Order: sequence, then C-alpha cells, then structure tokens
Amino acid sequence: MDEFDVSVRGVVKGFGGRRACDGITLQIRRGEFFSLLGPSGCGKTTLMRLVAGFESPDEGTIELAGRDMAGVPPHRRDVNMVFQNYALFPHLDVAGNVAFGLRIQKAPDIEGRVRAALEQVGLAGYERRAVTTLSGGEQQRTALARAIVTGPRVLLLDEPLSALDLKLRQGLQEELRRLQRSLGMTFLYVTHDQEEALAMSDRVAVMNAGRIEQTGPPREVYETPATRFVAGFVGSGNFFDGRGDGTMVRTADGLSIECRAVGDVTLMVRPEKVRVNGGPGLAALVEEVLYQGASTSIVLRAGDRRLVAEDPDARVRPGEPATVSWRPEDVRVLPK
Amino acid sequence: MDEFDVSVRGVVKGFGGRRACDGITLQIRRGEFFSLLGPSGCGKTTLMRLVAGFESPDEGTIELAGRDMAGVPPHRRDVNMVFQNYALFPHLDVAGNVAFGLRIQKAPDIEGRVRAALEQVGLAGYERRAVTTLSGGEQQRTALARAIVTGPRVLLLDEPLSALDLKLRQGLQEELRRLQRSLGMTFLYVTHDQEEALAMSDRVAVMNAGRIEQTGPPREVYETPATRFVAGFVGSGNFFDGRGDGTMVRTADGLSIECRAVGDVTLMVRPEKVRVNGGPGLAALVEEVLYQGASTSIVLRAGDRRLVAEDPDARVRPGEPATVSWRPEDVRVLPK
Amino acid sequence: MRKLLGAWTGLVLVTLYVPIAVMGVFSFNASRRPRWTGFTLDWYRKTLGDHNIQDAVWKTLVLAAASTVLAVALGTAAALAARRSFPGKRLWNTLVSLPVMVPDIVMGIGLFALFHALGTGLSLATAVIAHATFNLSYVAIVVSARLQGTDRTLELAAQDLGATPWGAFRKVTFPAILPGVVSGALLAFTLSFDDFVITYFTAGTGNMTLPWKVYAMAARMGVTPEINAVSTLILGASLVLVVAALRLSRVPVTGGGR
Amino acid sequence: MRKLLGAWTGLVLVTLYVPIAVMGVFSFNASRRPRWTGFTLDWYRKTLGDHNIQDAVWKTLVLAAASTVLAVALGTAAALAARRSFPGKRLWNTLVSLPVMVPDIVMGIGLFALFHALGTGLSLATAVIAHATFNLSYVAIVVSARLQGTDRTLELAAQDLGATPWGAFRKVTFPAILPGVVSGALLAFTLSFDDFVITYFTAGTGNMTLPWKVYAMAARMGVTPEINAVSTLILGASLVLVVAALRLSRVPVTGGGR
Repeated sequence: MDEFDVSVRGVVKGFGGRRACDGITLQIRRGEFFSLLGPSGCGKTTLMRLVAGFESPDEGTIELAGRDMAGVPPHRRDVNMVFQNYALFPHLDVAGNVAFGLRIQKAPDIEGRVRAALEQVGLAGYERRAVTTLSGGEQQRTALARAIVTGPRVLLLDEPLSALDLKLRQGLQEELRRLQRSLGMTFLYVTHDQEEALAMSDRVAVMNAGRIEQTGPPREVYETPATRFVAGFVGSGNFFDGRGDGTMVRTADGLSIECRAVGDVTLMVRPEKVRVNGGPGLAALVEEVLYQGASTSIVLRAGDRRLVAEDPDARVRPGEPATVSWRPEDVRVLPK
Repeated sequence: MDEFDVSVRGVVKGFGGRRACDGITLQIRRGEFFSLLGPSGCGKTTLMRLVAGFESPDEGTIELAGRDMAGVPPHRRDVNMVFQNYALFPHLDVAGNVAFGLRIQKAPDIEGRVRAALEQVGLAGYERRAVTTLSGGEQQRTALARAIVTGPRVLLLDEPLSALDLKLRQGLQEELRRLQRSLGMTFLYVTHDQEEALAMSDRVAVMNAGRIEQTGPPREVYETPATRFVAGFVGSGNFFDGRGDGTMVRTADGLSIECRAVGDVTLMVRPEKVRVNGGPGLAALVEEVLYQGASTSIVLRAGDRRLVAEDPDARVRPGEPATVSWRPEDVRVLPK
Repeated sequence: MRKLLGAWTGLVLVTLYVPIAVMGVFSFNASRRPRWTGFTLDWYRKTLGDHNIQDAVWKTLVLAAASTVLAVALGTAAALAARRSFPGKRLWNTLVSLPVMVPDIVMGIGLFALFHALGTGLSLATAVIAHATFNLSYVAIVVSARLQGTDRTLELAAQDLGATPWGAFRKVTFPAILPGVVSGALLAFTLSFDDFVITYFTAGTGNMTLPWKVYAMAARMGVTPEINAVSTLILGASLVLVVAALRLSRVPVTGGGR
Repeated sequence: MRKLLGAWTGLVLVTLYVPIAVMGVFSFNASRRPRWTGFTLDWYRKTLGDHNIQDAVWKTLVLAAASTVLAVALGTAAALAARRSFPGKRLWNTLVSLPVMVPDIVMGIGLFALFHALGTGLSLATAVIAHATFNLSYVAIVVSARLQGTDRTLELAAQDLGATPWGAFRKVTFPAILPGVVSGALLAFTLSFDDFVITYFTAGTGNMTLPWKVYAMAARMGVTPEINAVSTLILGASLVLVVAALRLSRVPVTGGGR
C-alpha cells in the first residue's frame, strides 16, 4: 500500500486559454497537514477542486490512496470538502446538515455519530438550531462536523477561516490543528494567509501563477526560500539585486555585501535579522518607526533604498541617522 | 485660539434604547493623528458620524476648532470624511469626484488643485478614468484626494483600509501616515485593527460598549493598559486573577506571583515577555508550537491554565516539559 | 420638500384606490343607482346563483388550473435548461422571457391566426395552450431568479458528501427552488384567471370565462351592481393569490428551517 | 437529463414564437387566405393609409404620452416619499405597488363606475387619468428598485463636501436614479400603448385607440392581413420600447462614466 494519501502528477488545467494549474506535482503523506499557500488566482483552489473531482485535469493524474481518480465522480471519492462559504444546506438544521452524508451511506447510529461529531467541534447541543441563526464561527464548525462525520480519507479545506474575524480566526487555527491530530486525518488546506499556513501545517506548498515554487516544512520555506516570490510572499524582506564574485555581492548602487554567491543573484535579509545601531554597518536615516506592540518596525532609507528592520533593542526616532547591519549567515541567496 | 481641533464633551447618543455612545469625552490636538480603536459595535463609527454632523448628540457638546457645532449641518462643518466604502460618485470620473467639493466652493484653479491632490495620493494621470474601473486601492486613494483637496480642518477616516488586502493595507498605512505629516492636517481615524492603530497614531482611544476605556500614545496603551479589555484588545496576554498582599499575588489554583498589588486584581504578562526554559519558574507542558516565521508562539499548559509565550530563543517541541518565567517588572496590574 | 412629497403622494393613493373602493362599496348597495341606500348581499346572492356565471367560474378555474400545470412544467424546464452556460445562453434567456412583454392583443390575434391556419377550431383546449404559452415566461422568470439566488456550491457539497448528481438536485436544489416554483404557479394561475383578451381570441364563444362574462355584461348593460359584485370577487381572489405568491417569492434563498 | 431538458424546451420555444411568426409572415402574404402566395407590402400600405387607423394611432400616442408624463411624476414622487423610514412605510409600499396586480378588467370597470358616479362622462381625459393610475405603480416600482440600489452614503458624502441636502439630491441622487425614471417612463408608455381593456371602459366610443381598433376589426371580420399588419407594427413598437427600458434598467447603479 502506498504511503501517500494524495498523489498529484504533472496536472495541467486550463480555463479559456489561461492555465490555472500549469504542471503541478505533489504528494501528501497519510495524516499530514498539508497547505497550499498562494495569492488569489494562483490556482490553489482549482487544484483542490481537481482533487475533489469537481473538475477534470487536462493532463496529468490524481491518485487518492494509490487509486487513479480519472473518471471517478465527486460522490465516489473518499474526500470531503469544507467550502469557503461553508455551503450549509439552508433547509436543514445543524443535525440535518451533519447527517447528510451518513443518510446517503445509510449508516447505522446516525444520531449518535452526529452528536459525537458536534461534540468534537464544540457544538454539543446545537442539533436543532437552524443554520441561518448561527454565527460565522458556528457555521464554520458545522461545516467541519459535516465533513468529518463520514470519516473521509482526506479532508479538503478551502480557506475555511477567511470569512472570520482576526481573533476568532486565531482561536480556530489552534482548534483545527488539534482536531486534525486527534483524528489522524490527512488535511489539504488552501489559504492565502502565510501566517496561517506557517502556524498550522506540517508542510507547505507555495504556489504562484499555476506552479508550485517550493514545497517544504514551514521553517524551511520561511528561512530558506527557493525563489524571490516565496521569500516575499511568506514574509517581508530586504532585497538586494547584485553580482557576486564568490566573496562579495556588489549592487548597482555600490553596496558590497559579504556573501559567497557567484553571478547575478538577489540577496534577502529578513527584517528581524537586521540590527539597527548594533555595530558598524550601512549608514541610513530612520524614516518611520511603526510601533506594533509586540514588535516595532523601523523603516530606514539609505540612498534610494528602503530598508525595514524589526529590532526589539533599537531605540531610534524618525529623522535620526543610524547604522544597519546583519550577520553574514542571515543573508539568503535567491536566483535573480 | 483653542489648541484643540476636536473637542468632545460628555456625548451620549442612543439608538432605540441602546446607547451607541455613552458619555464620550476626548480632545484632539491640532495636527494630531488620533485613532478610535475598538471592536465592531463599540460606537466608534457613531462618534465619527456625530463629529461629521450626520447625527446629533442626545447629550453633550462637540466643538471643532473651538466652535460649538450644535445645529450646524454637515455641509457647514470644516471636516471631510473618507468613507469605509469610499462612496465615490459613480457618474463622475476621478477628476469629477475630486473636484466635487471645489466646484461647490466655486474655488479658483480647480483643475490645478485636482491635479496636485491626485499627485499627492499617487494617482497622477488618473483624471479621466471612470471610478468603476479602479482597483480597491485606487478607489481608496481617489476618496482620499477628494477629501483632502478642499483643505479641511479635520479629516475623518472610517476604516479606510478595511476593504483592502493585507499587503496593500500595510503599504497604504505608511503612505497615509506620511501624507498626514506632510499636510499637517488633523486626522481622526476609526479602526478595529489594533496593529493599524498602534503603528499609525500619535494617540489612540480604545473604545468598548460606548465608552472610552483608555486614551494615550500607542506604547502607553500597549505597555500599561488601564483595563483588562484594553489589555486583551490591543494585544494578547496571559491573565491571572488573584489576591495580593503587597508582595505576592496568589491565584485560586495556587500560583504565587511576585507583585506589589493589594486586594483582588488581574495580572497580565505579554507573550513576548514570557521566557521558556529561561531559568527557574512555573513547570508546564509544551502543547503546541506555532511557527510564524518572524516569531514563534508556544502554547503551554500548567494545570488547567493555558499560557502563551513568544520567545525567539526557545527550542522546544510539543509534548516536552518546560519552565515558564518572566521578569517581575513585566507584570501589569489591572483592576479585576 | 418632504411635506410636498407627502401631499402629492396622498393624491396618488386616492387615484389608485377610489375606483376600487367605489366598486366594492356599490356591490353592497341596496339600490341599483350609484347612490347609497343601504347594505345588501343581494347582488352576491344573485350572481352566485346565476347558472351562466357558475358555468363561467367553472370554465375559468379549469382553464387556469390546466394552463398553470403546463406553464409550470415548461417554465421550470426552461429555467433549469439555462442554468449551466452554453453557447447562445443569453439569446435563450431573452427568447424565454420576452413574451412577457408581447401585448395581449397581439398574442391573442397571433394565436387566433395560428389555430385558424392549423384548422383546429377554438375550444377550451386551445385556450389552455394559449394561456400556458404566455404564462410559461412568467414561471421561467420567477424560477430563474430563485435559481440564481441559490448557491451552486450547495449542489457540489451534496455530491461531495456522496450524493449522485440527481440526488443532489432532488435533495438540495429542488427544496431551494420550490418556493419559486409555487410562487410562479400562483402567478400563472392568477394571470390566467384574470385574462380577458387572449381568452376572447382563443377559447371560442361557447367558453366564456368570468372576466369575459363581466366584459360582455358591462358592454351590454353598463356597470350594474351584479358586475360590481363579480368584479369584487375576482379582485379578492386575485389579491389573495398574489399576496401568497409574493410571500413565497420573498422566502430568503438562504433561509428556512426544517 | 440535460438532453431531455433541451428537447422539452425546444418545444417551449416553438409554442412561444410560432403564433407571432405566423402573424408576421402572413402580414406580408399576397393572398388574403392563410396560404403563402407571394410577398407584398400592400397590407401595410393599406392600413397606414386608412384615415380611421391614422386617427387611432394619433389617439393612442396622445393617450400614452399624456398618461406617461402623469405616471412618471406621481410614481417618482411616491418612490421618493418612501425613501426615509416613517411609521406605516411598509403599508405605503404595499399600497403603491399592489395595483400592478389588480386585473385589468376590474380596474377598467372600477374606473368606469367612478367616472359614471362622478358624472364626468368618458373622454380622452378620463382615459389619461385611468392609464396614469395603473402605470404609476410600475414607475414607482422601477424607481424604488433603483433608489434601493443607490448607496445612501453618496448623498452624505456630497453633503460632507459642502453640498446642501437639496444640492446633494440634485447632483448625486438624481443622476443615479435617472435611468430608472426613464426606464419607468418607457415601460409606462408601452403599457399604455398596448392596453385595450382599460381604454375600452374609460375612453368612450369616440376615442378608439389602436389595440381597440384591432380588437374591433378582429371581432367583426376575423383575422385579416390588415390586422396582421397592424398587430405586427404594434408588436414591433412595443418590443423596441421594452428593450430600451430593459437596457436602461440594467445600467449598473454603481456604474457609468461621464
């Protein structure tokens, strides 16, 4: 038996000349929390709909638990989906929604299983509530209960938290992660929110324009991004285009940055790795100090160049001169 | 002449039995960037509409530049508003929208002033564009240009960035702040986003249920919150309810925390002040490590108590035991 | 300005409701002449006891019921057919809904000419076809509106949970559009019930419906208390049907419990 | 299932358009009988040259134009009056829009009875009042829909920028609802132009409009090529007006350039 629950190989899907998925390959392990992260229009939702069976790929294959899904309609696939808008059935109450899949399977003990699923998502006692009277968070939980109650092999989640408030979203992130662990179910999670993807996932695939730019654990994606797009999308950064000779990279505006790169490259330093007045370095002018409570962003200007630092030890004010420095090992080399 | 551009004293405004504003007093200095921060429904938008003149207070007075505004209709008040949905006039193009206020004033050199305002917001050359063809960010800038072009005494901004994407929002925050400085105009800014309020404002008033709970500079509000609500709304925190004897506070579950408080109090420690395995302290179990790139949240459990730490130096994994500690000076005392 | 609008629109309401009120009042007037002399139910008793009118009521109801069934079946099918996108979908939608705006008289004469050309003669059956033809557009429009307000992902969600496409339609989409179908049926029934012009051209003189009867009586004798009584009854029945249809069409698409 | 719906709805389209096509075709047929013998414009020439028909066209246009002006003024006022909330607003909205569903024959007889009771006699003037009465609801409904789609904050924004309340209405709200007003006017004109039943009861026999004339001719002589020609003209005029009205009502509320 295959160790992969989801196996996507060379999948292409076009809509009217535009390729929403342009050769996607990825493999998701059993019990893994896997996220597709990318901006809107990058093809992540299309890929999820291909896995669910709502669309068929133009090229490539999709396997679920080792079985090729070509020609298998959605209702014959052992995956359930949590839709972005929840897609709760308005003419059924909470229990009716959760029982929907079980009724079709003619499963035994529907009532007990519905109750158990509602307990798992923290909605015990909500059975007879009309879904239209639920808050956004409660609707989200109902959709989740409906999707997990039949025990699918893979759960697909299409930006399930994007319609909720920030504070609620943070709480539900933790809950979702805990639920996934306790169920041991494979989760394929689609989101455009990099913090969400980093915090929740075992592995993340960063998508852009129909392609996957990098796949890896959150720390790897954030700390050693493979491309400039990934570096910019999963966090903010200070970027330097230049030419390296093996010891130094020289930029067009005359900066020399210690780095072993050779040829045309882009260097990147994360703001939290930048020290302000932490020793000798680049001379700059503090332009803006953006206090954010737990952290403080310092915007500096060196010539035409805008730099951002997040240095908890810095005590500077707008208009002051400052030096900017970083450790050589915090410089990342990206292909130009 | 009064040094305050906006002076609100004891303002009460009810809608059908519910008091949206329940005794608000605040004073905004000339040229200040002042934010009203609070959850939806806290009365912040009502207060702004009272200042604009779209509503009249049931009690209390509102003064603009020292002049009582009682009975003065919106079109006679020297304030302009940037609406949350922008409220651009669909039958006019960008220049037509921006020129609207100038035309009513029969101002000279309308064309030149419209061009200058569009340049200030980065929309040079957009004069003849239909507003419906603009992106969200461009609509926002048009609304801003329309509001500043007549040079009002006070600019009211009602969650102007809330309809925009995260990345765009961050860029516009910086721009708005710069524009406000260069114009020297008084800004009254309404938002429910605490990061936005902290990053942009000279002073913040935190509102809850129709009342102002605290007014002060961002650092003061974040570091020395006046109430539990403020502490929880402007950031996250670890809260401990207990009873103090002047040297220690004892909680119901038997914790003793070094603190000078006396009587029933709530103590609060911000996650970024909590050290994990940084020395002797409270014994806890690591429950979840939420990697967020620039920072990492560690969720721990000590008995029934859930603690959150953001410690960049901690190297722990879920399931491991750990000690939790903080410096006594990082404990904040709040009224229970 | 608000005062002015108020006065102006008071005038409006008077113009709208005085004729109807006058009609209703005189249908209970003891005298035949338009002067109030006392309350009576005689005119209602008389008209409802008249065999000709009973016959007309019966024919009107048969015609309305039969044409409604046909119109609902065809109109709902037309709305469902236009659900997915296909080439010519816009043209299809226009063709289906345009007949709503064909003048009655034109449609009546057109159908009359068609039946004449086909040599079928005129009967209650031809009137049923005629009524179904003009009502089908109304049903299609009402059902389409409901379908458009129905979230397509609901059907996908049902399939995702194991329902076949037909099962998903039956268990999710059909309950969602049902209020629209019922509302369209009530509307079709009302329009058929009220119609005079098209019936006149397609039913044949042996099949006088109630509005036609009223027309004929009024044309022959002017407005009599009997006519006022029948008109008031038609109006009452129509309004009940219409209010029911409006109620149903307002059931929120995303709403409803068990 | 999709195949079935397709076939079903093919049938629908046939039922809908054959009568109209038949009418149109035979209006160009050289023979008087329903058998195609060759193309001719004789029937159009003949009908358009007929003084009686010219007179009917003229009366129809005067009636439609005059009643449209009245209906637009009153209907727009009714819609604007219901903009702010006031006690009884729901009742007001119902009262304004309900007449759309009063059967023609009932409204015709009601107005006839009213004019009879008032002793005004029947004339083109009474017909104008009658048409304005039923059209006003249509105008009010169309303008209300447009007003509801118009963002109220636009008016606040205008006031905030220094416009007086009246100035804000004139410069922002009025341009926004104008397409609705024009669309309502076109609809009212069309409905008046097409009406037979209400005209019949309120205009008096000296003031035959075009649909009435067609009705009278068809009732007397059956469907003749002349009638086909006039009907085709009425249909053409109606559709042009309706399509124009639909176009305008679809102008997005938030759209439009200079």
